[in-house]
Amino acid sequence: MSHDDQNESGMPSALRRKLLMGLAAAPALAVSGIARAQQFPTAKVNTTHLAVTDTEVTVGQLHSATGTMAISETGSIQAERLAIEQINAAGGILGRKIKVIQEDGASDWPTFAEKSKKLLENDHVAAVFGCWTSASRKAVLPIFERDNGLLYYPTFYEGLEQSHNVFYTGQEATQQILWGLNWANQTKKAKSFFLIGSDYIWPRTSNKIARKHIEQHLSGCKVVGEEYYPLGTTNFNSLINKIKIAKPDCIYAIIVGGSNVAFYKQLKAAGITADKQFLLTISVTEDEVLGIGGENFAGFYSAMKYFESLENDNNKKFVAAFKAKYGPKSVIGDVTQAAYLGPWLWKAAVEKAGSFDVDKVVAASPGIELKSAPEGYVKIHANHHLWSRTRIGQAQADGQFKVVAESPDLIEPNPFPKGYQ
Amino acid sequence: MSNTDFVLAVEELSVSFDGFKAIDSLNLYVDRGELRVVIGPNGAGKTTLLDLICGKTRATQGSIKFRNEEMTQLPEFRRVRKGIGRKFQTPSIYENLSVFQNLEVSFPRGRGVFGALAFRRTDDVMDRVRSVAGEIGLAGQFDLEAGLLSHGQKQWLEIGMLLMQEPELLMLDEPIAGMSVREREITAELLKRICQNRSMIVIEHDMAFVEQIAHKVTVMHQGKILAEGAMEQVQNDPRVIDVYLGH
Amino acid sequence: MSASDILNITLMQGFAGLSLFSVLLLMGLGLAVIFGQMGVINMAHGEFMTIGAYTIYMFSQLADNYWHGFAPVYFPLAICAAFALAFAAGWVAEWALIRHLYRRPLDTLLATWGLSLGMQQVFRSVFGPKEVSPTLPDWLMGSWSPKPGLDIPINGLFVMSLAVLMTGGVLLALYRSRWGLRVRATVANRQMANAAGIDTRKTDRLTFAIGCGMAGVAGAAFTAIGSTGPTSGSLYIVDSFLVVTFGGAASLLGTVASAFGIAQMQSISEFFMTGSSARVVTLLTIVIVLMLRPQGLFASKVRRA
Amino acid sequence: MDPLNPSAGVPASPDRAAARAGLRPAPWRWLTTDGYGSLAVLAALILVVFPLALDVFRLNLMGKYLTYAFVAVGLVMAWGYGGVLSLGQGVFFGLGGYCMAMFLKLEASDPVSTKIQSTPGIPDFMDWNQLTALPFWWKPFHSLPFALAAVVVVPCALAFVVGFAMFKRRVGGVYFAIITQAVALILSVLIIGQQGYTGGVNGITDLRTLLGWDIRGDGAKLILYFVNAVLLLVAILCCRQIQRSKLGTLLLAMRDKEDRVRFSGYDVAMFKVFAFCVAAVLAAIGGAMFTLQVGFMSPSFVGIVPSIEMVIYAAVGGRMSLVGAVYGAVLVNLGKTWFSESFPNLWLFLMAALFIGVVMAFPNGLAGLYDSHVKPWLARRGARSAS
Repeated sequence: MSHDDQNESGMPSALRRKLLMGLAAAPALAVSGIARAQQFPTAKVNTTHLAVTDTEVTVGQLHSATGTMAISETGSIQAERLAIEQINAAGGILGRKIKVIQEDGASDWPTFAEKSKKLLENDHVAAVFGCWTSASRKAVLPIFERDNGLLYYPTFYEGLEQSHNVFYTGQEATQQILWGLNWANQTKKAKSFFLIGSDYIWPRTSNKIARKHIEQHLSGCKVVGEEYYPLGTTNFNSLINKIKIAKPDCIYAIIVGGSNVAFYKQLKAAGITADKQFLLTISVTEDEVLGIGGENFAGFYSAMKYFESLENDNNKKFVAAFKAKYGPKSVIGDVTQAAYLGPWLWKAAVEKAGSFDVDKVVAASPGIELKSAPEGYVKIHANHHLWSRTRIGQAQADGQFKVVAESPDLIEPNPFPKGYQ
Repeated sequence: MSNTDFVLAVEELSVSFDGFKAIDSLNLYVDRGELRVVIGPNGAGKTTLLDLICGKTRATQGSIKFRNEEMTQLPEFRRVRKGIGRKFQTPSIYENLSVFQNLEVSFPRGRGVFGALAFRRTDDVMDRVRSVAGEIGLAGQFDLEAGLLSHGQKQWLEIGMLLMQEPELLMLDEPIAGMSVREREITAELLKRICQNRSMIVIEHDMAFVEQIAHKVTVMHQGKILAEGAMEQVQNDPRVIDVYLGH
Repeated sequence: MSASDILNITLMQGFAGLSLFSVLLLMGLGLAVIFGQMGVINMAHGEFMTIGAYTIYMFSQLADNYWHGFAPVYFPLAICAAFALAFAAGWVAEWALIRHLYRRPLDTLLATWGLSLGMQQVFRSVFGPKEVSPTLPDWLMGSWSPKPGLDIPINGLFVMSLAVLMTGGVLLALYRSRWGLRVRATVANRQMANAAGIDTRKTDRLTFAIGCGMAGVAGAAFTAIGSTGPTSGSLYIVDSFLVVTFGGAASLLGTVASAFGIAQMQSISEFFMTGSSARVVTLLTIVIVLMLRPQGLFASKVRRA
Repeated sequence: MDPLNPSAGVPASPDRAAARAGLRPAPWRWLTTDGYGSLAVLAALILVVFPLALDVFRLNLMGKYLTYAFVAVGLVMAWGYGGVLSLGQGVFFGLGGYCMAMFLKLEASDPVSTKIQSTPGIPDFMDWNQLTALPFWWKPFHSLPFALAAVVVVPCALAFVVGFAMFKRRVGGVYFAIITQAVALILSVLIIGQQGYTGGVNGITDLRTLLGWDIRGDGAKLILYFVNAVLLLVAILCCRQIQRSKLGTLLLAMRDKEDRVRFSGYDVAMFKVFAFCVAAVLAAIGGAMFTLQVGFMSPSFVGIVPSIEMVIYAAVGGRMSLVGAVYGAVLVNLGKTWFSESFPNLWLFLMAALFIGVVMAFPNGLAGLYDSHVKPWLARRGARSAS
């Protein structure tokens, strides 16, 4: 392993210094790596013509580096890079270094489809870490299923999906929504809810689930409004007035992209601030706050499984490494962390399966635990989603979240929630 | 409205642009086979009159009867199909097409979209193109790109394009502007020949030329008709003299 | 719901309409000058707005990091800077690109579209792909509440007054200044203007640059109500064009009127149906009107030469 | 204007080439940008060379590019010849694609394979949006003939309505461009908003079979590629016939002296409408072929951005050259793919440079370069061999 690799690698600085001082450590690692490689001959670990050599395994990374979605997907790109470098620094997988082919989906679903084809049929990558929007995932899904590829998808999403070829490292809707609503109802005594969202599948499906839950499972609660605005809308004054009429206990917001910023700025300007109004969202992470501006979002609540401010050792290491690599100003949102899990979950599964073959990896995955996850502890469910906790964070003026509540135990993923469809 | 046997009967015609009356309740009658010349100082409304007749401009009020048929509501291309041809002041031909194509395109068949698709270069087309080309003295230059013709030839070509359509009424706006003396004579001859079996309205300033060709002269001034009649009679009309010399 | 509530809502909804009106007007003005007066389609209009937005960001960074007393007052300064920067960029663009393409409007359209792509990538390389948020002075982000239940957004008021100022400015400039005279002369008849000793090339460049500068101001103002990112400009471009064409490219008053019309249509329909359907209704109305009155609401009727 | 140097207007030289060609075939005629020779070269390229040179993946990619070529060819007719620039071709591409996709989706969502849904037998996205029955206007799309007819008729009808309303009122150029843009915007907002009926942002995905024939297999891809290629060549031939006809000459004439044409008794508006409709239909066919080869359709084609990108294909190829348009579409997309693979952060600059460069330096695109450089050389060769 070369010198720069170590500098590149986002290992906690203490550990890195140690390695830098005694380069002896590096060869040692490498040697053990080769040893393991011989222990797992390529012929055995790769029976399906994947891009696996005695020293290397190639994976793909497919996100939007350009276009409107780059705003959101950059964090995921960085986190996956970090994870892969750390894995390599620790000797790789089955003694093989991970080589990454990065493709740009350019915020354009057809391009995502094209690039995923390229990664699977041309480069024969062993796994792909990528996609962010549901639309891009829907576009690549048939390709992954046909070519029997392996996709690790980081974003919290609407659910209603479960594929042999995809692992969902973010939360599906019910995990993110239900517990949060219960909390709003019990702790915040919210009885009337106003649901708003950008006009596409994730917000609509999520609000559908929320509405069902509010009306059927929360006694005496009702939905006093449900509104959708086209993606990219920059004027919300009318909506805000509707909210003022409805006077809900809780605004439940699922707005994304540039609209997000406009909405919260105008909300504040209209006098709807955290001290007067309780607002719970599932679409604002530390990344979005960058754009909205901490002072404009302070006091509102976000329901996520991860916040940068989480107090645990895994997270401290992770945050330190991330900032060491991407600068002290960089922030880490829920999806970024979920993206970071991808490579590690894959590593664990491959090593359990003792093979890179997709079917074996998939078969080995259910039940795999990740005790080192920044968000704490996660476990892969048979339905390819993760058991995870849900937290409520209250936004601070500095753009960070203060965790005010946390689900007592892991929430089971339930992508096809009965009674919610 | 009077029922007339005139080819063209313009009655009480007016048009105003943002209040300014370019043509003011004007009456004009043109006989079959007549070659009428319209003269008058600049801004008298001569060109506007032609614009109104061919439909380039819409009349504010009044009627334009062509062969006893009201034209004011018809779009340009319909009026053309009825038999009104109009030549513009500056030679308006298809610079990028060959002389032949310029004439062929003007042949009055296949004028609808699908007609144009189905149009074939049949003998009658060729004959017509040849005869017209001969008429305007461009028989030798079929393949020449029209843009390369001399100014005079361009004028003739445009006249030729109109002849292809065999219009009942042919309107020419200053056909000899910028022509050499020789070219003017040829043009005069040409006009005399082609007005045999059709009526014509010609706008012209060059009095010598007007004298050569005009059957009847109409003098316009400030959107109205000032005088009308034979050349010498008009020339001696004090009001006309006043208009031309007075200022 | 009490009568006073209804009154408040009506007032605030009316205000919503007005503030959308001023937003659209700010978007449209710069374009109205460029497109309306010069007939040039500037597809990069949105990106010139983004220049303004990032200018605000840079100033706010200065304020945050170096000079804290600066924070409350930097905004007006930054807006002037935004105008200056966008103006400069516009000047360069005209010199490098536009001037070669007069008489070829459709090609200008393509070229400026290319320009906008390039500018987006520049923003991305300089400021990073993520959105940024300038820390705005507190006096701008609050709301003015004359009586309980009635909150008037101050940033709305700000945008509104800015819109009024700029419209007034443009009208004055066009109809009272040498530049305006030159512009109108050039629009009316280029050759004549040349003959009359007007340097039309310089006039064009100035006009284009001024239009871009105004876009910059608009973009700067929108940091108070919208997002700032490499692709923020694309959120505005279409609306800007609709405003200008709907109003009738030739007349500034048309732009004002159409901005008002569209804004009211939008905000009223938004109030009575969901946002998406409101959007569609508005757009459809615009297109249908444009089909019936292709030259826009305020087309000046002249003899077709 | 100096008669020796007619109209410095952009596409002059190809016009003249075409015009002269109409009468006197030059010795090198067979290889002009619109001669049969160049068409033969193109045919050889896409029917023989590509299939032999490219693996199935790349070939399928090429097939996708060739679907864009339909749009580009259409734009040559509407923009190059008709003189009307539409910034809404994505609308027609999308409509064509959606008509095809609706049929395929219905076939893909038979009750068996959708049994996990709360309402089996309807497309999955409808189920997610609590639709419990197929909307009436989806029902006819159970029939392939209807779907195919719709692919052509729906876009053509829309183009006719828009075109007729505009051109009859003498709206052209910029205004037309902007209005077509607005139409594109409306349609994409509609599609995204009405996701219960359209699939929303995701579009209509996961299309599998055409009358039971799996369109995802390599064999199918190969066949579809050839179908697409042949259709494209046929389309080009048809357009060439239109250009050669009197209508083509008239379109050229209109771009030069519209009034003259009008006062020769032609209804100019209808000719423009026709050109626009042709462009629309071609775009729609491209869209349908796209759906078949890529396996899904999404609103991201309908919007403004893709529509403008489609214009650049024609511009690069040469707005007057049908064959050139194909090369334009293919090259731009190749460049896009290659650049975004090699330098993800540079390809926007490339696109920018392409737009600006083509407009400023090569207004007639590749075809223009060919006409101004290669052809004269061929001419000299031809002349020498003749003597």
